[in-house]
Amino acid sequence: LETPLIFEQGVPGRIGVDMADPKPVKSRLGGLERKESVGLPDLSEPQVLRHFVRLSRQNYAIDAGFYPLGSCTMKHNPRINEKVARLAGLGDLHPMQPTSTVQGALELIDDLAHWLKTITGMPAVTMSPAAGAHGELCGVMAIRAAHEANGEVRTRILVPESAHGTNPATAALCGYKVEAVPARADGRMDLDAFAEKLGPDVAGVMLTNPNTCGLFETDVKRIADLVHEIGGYFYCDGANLNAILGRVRPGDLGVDAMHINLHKTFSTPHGGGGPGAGPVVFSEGLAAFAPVPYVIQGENGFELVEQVEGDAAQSFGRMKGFHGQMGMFIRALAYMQSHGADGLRQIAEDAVLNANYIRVSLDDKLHSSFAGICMHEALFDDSTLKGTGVTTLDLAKAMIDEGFHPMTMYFPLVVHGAMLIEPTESESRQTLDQFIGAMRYLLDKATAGETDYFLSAPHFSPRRRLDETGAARNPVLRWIPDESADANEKTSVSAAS
Amino acid sequence: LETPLIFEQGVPGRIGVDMADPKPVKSRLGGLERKESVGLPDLSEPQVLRHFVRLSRQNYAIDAGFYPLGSCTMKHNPRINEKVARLAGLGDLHPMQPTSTVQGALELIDDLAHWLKTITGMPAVTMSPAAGAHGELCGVMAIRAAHEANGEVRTRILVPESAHGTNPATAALCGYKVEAVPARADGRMDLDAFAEKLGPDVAGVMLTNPNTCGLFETDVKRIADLVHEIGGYFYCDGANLNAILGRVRPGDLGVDAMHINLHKTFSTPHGGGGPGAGPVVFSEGLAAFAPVPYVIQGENGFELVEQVEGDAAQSFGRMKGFHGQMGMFIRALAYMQSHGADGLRQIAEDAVLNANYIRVSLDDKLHSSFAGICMHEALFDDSTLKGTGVTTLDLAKAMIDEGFHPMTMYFPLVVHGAMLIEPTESESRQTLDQFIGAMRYLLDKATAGETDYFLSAPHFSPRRRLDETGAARNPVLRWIPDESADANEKTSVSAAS
Amino acid sequence: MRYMPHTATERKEMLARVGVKSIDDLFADIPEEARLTDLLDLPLHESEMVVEKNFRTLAAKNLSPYSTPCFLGAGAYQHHVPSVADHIIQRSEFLTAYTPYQPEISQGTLQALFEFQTQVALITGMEVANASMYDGATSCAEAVLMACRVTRRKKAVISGNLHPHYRDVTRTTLQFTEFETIDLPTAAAGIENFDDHINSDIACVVVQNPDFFGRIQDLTALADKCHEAGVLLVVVVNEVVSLGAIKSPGEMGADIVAGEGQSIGVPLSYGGPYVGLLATRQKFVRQMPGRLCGQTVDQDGKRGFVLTLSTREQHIRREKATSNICTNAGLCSLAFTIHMSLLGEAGFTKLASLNHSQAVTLAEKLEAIDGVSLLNDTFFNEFTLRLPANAAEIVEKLATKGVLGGVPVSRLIPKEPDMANLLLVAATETCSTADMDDFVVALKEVLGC
Amino acid sequence: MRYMPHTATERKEMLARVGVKSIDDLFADIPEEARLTDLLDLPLHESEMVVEKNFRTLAAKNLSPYSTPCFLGAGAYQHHVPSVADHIIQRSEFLTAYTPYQPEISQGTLQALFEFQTQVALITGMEVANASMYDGATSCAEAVLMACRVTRRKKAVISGNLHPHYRDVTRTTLQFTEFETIDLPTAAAGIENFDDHINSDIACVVVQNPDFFGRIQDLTALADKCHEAGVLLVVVVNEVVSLGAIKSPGEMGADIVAGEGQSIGVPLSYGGPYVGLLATRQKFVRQMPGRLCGQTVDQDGKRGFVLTLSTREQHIRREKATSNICTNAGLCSLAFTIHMSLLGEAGFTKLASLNHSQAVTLAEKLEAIDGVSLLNDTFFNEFTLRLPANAAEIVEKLATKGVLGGVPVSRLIPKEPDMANLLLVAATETCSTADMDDFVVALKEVLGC
Repeated sequence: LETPLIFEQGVPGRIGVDMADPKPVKSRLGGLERKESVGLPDLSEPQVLRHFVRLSRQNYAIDAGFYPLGSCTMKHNPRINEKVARLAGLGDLHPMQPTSTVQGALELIDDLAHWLKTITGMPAVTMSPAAGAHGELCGVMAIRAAHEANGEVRTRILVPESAHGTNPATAALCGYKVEAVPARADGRMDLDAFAEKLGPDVAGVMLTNPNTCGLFETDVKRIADLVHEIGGYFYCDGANLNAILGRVRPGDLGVDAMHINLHKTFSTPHGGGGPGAGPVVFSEGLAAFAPVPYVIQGENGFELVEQVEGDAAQSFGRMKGFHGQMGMFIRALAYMQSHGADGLRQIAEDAVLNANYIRVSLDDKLHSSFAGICMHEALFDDSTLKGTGVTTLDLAKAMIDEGFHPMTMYFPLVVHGAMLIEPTESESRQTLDQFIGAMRYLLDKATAGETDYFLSAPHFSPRRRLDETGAARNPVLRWIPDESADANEKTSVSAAS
Repeated sequence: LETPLIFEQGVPGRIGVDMADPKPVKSRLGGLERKESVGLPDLSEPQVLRHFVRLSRQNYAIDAGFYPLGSCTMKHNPRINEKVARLAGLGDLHPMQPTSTVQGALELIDDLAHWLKTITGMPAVTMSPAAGAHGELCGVMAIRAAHEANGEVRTRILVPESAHGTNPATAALCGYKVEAVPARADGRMDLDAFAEKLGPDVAGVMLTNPNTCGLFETDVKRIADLVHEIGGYFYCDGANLNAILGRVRPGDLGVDAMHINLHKTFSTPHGGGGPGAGPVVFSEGLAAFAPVPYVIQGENGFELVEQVEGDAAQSFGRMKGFHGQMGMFIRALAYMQSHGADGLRQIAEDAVLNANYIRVSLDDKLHSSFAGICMHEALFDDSTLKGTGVTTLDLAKAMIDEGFHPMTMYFPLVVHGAMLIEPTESESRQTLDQFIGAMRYLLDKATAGETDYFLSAPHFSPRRRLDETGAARNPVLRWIPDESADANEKTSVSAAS
Repeated sequence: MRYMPHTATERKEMLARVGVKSIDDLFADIPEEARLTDLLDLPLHESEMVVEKNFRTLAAKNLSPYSTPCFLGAGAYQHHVPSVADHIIQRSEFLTAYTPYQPEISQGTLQALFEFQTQVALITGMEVANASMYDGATSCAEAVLMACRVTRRKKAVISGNLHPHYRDVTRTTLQFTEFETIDLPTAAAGIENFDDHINSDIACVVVQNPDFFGRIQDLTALADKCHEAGVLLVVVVNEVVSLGAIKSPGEMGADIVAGEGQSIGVPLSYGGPYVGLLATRQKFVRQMPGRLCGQTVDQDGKRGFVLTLSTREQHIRREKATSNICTNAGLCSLAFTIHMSLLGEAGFTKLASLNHSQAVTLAEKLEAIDGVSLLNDTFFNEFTLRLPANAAEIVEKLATKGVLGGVPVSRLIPKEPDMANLLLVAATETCSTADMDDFVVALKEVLGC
Repeated sequence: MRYMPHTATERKEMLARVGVKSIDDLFADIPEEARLTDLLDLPLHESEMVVEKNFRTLAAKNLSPYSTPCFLGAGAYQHHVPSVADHIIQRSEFLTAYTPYQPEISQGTLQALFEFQTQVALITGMEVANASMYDGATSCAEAVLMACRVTRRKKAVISGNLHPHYRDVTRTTLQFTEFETIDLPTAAAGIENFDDHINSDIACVVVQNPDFFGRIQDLTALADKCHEAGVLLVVVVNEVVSLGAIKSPGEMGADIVAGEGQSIGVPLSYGGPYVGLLATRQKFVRQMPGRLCGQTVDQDGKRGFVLTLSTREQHIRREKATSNICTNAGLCSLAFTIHMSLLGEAGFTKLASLNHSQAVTLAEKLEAIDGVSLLNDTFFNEFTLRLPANAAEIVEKLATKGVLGGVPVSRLIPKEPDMANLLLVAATETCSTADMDDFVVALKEVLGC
């Protein structure tokens, strides 16, 4: 049975939520009553429930199988985190309650801040940003605010070629000209090229470390020193923090600002695209420029600094309504407490071990883009597929039929037909072996010339390949009532009458 | 990917639950430490979660689609009921707390009792029974206890042919000889045959009403009168109470005892086979014989009568540990409050309307076993399939491929190749039409001679037809370690090495 | 109303299709004098919001043992249930499925039952187990009925130290059958001697381990004596966690094990629903009550599972069935299976050690109080205290101090003066040291020492 | 540790396969002087049981608005979220999926987003909507950036009665771009006049409806004026339930609607995560930030959905992207979609009426108190009171009486003496009459009348 749109299932007069009848009152709407109908369909509760249960069954998910999307850190999402996030007194607090009535909430935020600062070895953290990219924006704004406070106008920011697209987009939003720094043959940023581009008009560098090739930037301290020498700041994209938890603190590498994706490293669920949370840790030099609000300990317990004034006068402003993604803070802190100092270190070790295990188990069949040990993800290019007529995309789609979510494809851009595989620490060796077995099976099939099999993959998924070009050429971004009349007709044709 | 047994996935040394290390203490186990290993597999939490998520995806469920199992009342299971059953202070109460600390729980039980008594028009109710069959046992025990208290020895109990198998099984457990009463051509119990079998040695009658043919026993009051005349009791199987809620009260029909399946009529979830709950309502004549415990209102609030003594001296005993299926009481009461007096009546009306809608929409293609209006379920026989080589079973299996759960098959036994279809009130007309359309499509296919299609159905389910005969001939009721060694080997073969 | 999809128009159209004029026509078979015309005398329907508030109000009138030191046992035990278990049992596919009568689309439920049966067999040390019973007490009664069928004998000897609810349920269940129970007197102070009761008339001896008072016994000799006389030994286990620390009933020679599985995966929920365990020897399987799930293959040769041996059951055998039971504790057994899978060998045995060490720690603290002594030398996670005053009254006083300080034996065995001062006290992994200390302080205050 | 499956043996074997001697060899690229040898100075791992207790302890230090009369609004509103919504978003397949980059196995997420986009377009009266933003405030900032791109103008006029957080976020977001905001002063007492600020330099005028103080305005004339000058009208909606009762922004002529969707489906959760709404005209869609889900067909011709127009986005366009956003409020938008589906036309409009009637009822009760007056004549479910004393102090006193009696305007607009006595008060379907009466009594007590 196909699942029609919710709009194609309504019958006027049904209700899915019972509520009291409004008391008749004298309207205060000032004559601005809505007279147009909204156009929403009316359904009963069981219909809505069934609709979304059915939709869900068309999704792949970590809970259902291995999801080795490189750079996305698709690890186990513990259910206890969901449970505590819903406790009465946590999940139901209003953001504008008097702070005297939310001391537990503020303590929680303060406690999470302590964990984040300790893990990164940085003296300050802001909890405002709603996501990784939002955290980047926060970090680079702090950098620009710091330069401005110093009376300096700097115009350029350096970003390695392999960076996430958000890095240049963020720099642009802060008014900086983005300059790409090429990679060396070993997959790290080219230090010489970097040094050459440095100058007094450079505001800073945005470096992902471990980088998007899954490699640790061995020159990181030199990079930090160089950028500091010219008075710039070192922004570190913390997307890959998972790989180094408890093994090295970014603060010890000269980092000035780094966002932390709570939804990656600390396992708040990805939720099909969000919500995330991207707290940013700062060095002493940048801390004063952090956005409001933040929590402080006052005489009568915890307090919230919500305005740019007084102690917060240097703050660059506000990034978000209210106080950040509290729901995600709860989950992340529960995750951290569950791991502790010992578990956090084990995360990094097992994540890196798993990636290297995959790397060596596939590198006779696939070409590792860069030699040697990788960190938490293994990067391959498509040279094995050369001449087979099978692309990275085709291979990925064939993996769907094997019961796996595909790896990240065509990213980073510095590698041809890239396949970036991040297993994370929560996967067992048995699962890795199954994945490796499936990859080897398909690679053999591809090199044996069974091209058509790949071109038509996937075969067993809820949908086969979708026409993405058509979707972009003629965007249909919402349901249009006229089409539904047809759909309803179709439904009734298939039924008896 | 197939889902191996949990026992085939363990590796010693893993842990799925962290806990504190036991403090070293002087053992008080008296030297009886377990020395044998238990033989359980060790897994991590994400493995266990994924295992059961995958298993779940091999199940059909109400939330995923239409589930018209006759006599099972597979209606919508509201989520608010699950939520309130888990509230702190309800879901976590210990059954042996002092009653002073559980006044809310006792009030809840008392409140539910009030609803059940009002709905059935009966003066008393016991909450002990854990399921419908357990409720039957409770009811018939009360009948026997009443006869014994009266110094009477009665040996027979009358049960219509069309009864659920639990009825005769229950009567047998109470030491009664079961005598079957045949049905008339109109699907009701044969009143003459019944009257003939009555006598001073008859303890009572067990009648399902509406009966398992989906029909209301039109002679019910006469039946009650006749059984009362000979000093017997009228036990009513309440499995089909859903059909008459708010339209008639069993107490007004002369019923002396009736169990209520909270998991059917009041929607506590079936849960793949339980838990259920089967409170029993009693007439004045039987009330004194009800089992312990029960709730009374005392001077200091609600109290529990837990022992057979004092007021409860006539009680026939105790049926269950503690105080009944509290978790189910909570859900059932939430369901009742959500419906109210108006909604309960609407349930019966819509359930009966839906069944009749199906009946008339299929009766040109299928043979209705009995003429005229039905109650909450429509009963057909297999005469349409005669000569096609397709059986009721084959048709049912083909419905699986159409995306529906099959109807109840081969029950009641009084109809050849019975198909008993119970849509319930929570299904929309659109869903009924889809189901009707699919049935008609398949019936046309069957009569057109496409027999093979049916014999090999289902084609698209997680498993195809299973060898049930083999399973019963050589019962394998548990996993045996030796077989697992093979299975593990198989797993590693499919993986790389 | 939110759960019912029909609109007034649809109802009208559907009635027309059915060929009747009004909804009343569909209820014409009901005797006219009994037909209800008015609504029942009950409140009208409520919104979800109000229903939720109603239950929050009721919950607020109870003292949650989660929020206070709790040492209650007597057949139900507070344990930490991993969040994964409760999450999974709420998945639509498990929650809203029926009994797996269509195995092709019920493999999830069936495989889980097969895993449950295996786990129960493993922990009890038995060969096979069924797919669960209502609870421990009903499982005990069914075990006795089964023993009578197996031995074709009619009398069951019931230990005086079996949980009183189990005794009562067994007696009640058998009272109208051809079978009978011989109920031995309570023996709080010592080990029972069954010798006089074992003979060729007896179907089984039923004994609980640890017993109602918490005492652990080696049943091996008893098993041997039973077997010599063709009597089956039924062992009841009411705290299933104990099986991780104590020699299993199977190893001691049990023929049938009846147990309460609540401790693993199932919330306290004021006494139900719980999950009854029933395990036995392979050779008795056709006399077993309840559902059984068996392994088989489908027509493509793939391993699969089905409900099996249903010829034992009421829907086939009717009055000749092994039992009238037609439901099991499905979701509770699933929760048990998930929790047990999370524990595994390492976790299950560690949980048992931890419970024992908690109980020993608490016993030592309580024993040290003046006038308080321990009734039993051996115990697992629950023991019986002899107090210098009426236990029921002390428990009430403790409750006013926010301590749920055990179960007075007199609540379950009333009117026996010997029992009046006895208090059952349990300690599991959920008690903190602070909880124990609160208990000690409160008890001292109440005892005035 | 329960989340990591490897055993010591497996780790050893895996290291051997990798070809290194120890785990340290895998971290050799880290500069030696920075490598950590000791564990971080943080507690060791905890059991799930202890973690749960820790959070219960924290929760107990807060006053839950669920358990007390609550009249807080100011951009976040207490509503009853149907249990179905929270149940569905916890389903593994929604909770633990990533952004739907592989549409073949992500149709669940994608179709839900398509339904979300349609619902947002319908309620706002706009042609199209995106797949959600972080929250209302960031959505407002993105709307302004978008307006600047669409018009190729650089100045945005911001209403003084826009929620202060939205103003701050917009100003902060624009501060380092080539664009700038013109922030009008707060106009608590009256309707703003934008005439002087509308000219051909201006990209957009941003105005909230109902405004921060609760006042409802007809923006039709303003829209006309804007359009004459080539200026876009950005309408901010921060209580989305109001759209069920008030003429939609689209009908009034809005070009972009930025909204906060929290009221539908999303728990208060102390301020986040919420769900930002962004809707506009079809012709501006290529300048829209954030994700968009579009309808298409698969190779078998079946309808399906994909993320589309990604050429706008950072992972393709990098520094030329319409925004740096690469995540949305996925689960929150799903909860919104479910709740809105449950409401439907009938429920959404009834919920809006009910909210309005609650607020009017409360306003009438409060107005009747001596010294208390209503600042605004028109309102939906929130209004501003002028009190005879400092509102912040009164709110603190009310809190000690267990009443969460509104938000003092000074918390959001500090240091303006005019604002000191103003109190924002909201009433939704969740307040009972008893709650309202408690509020009235408490306020009278606090005011000493």
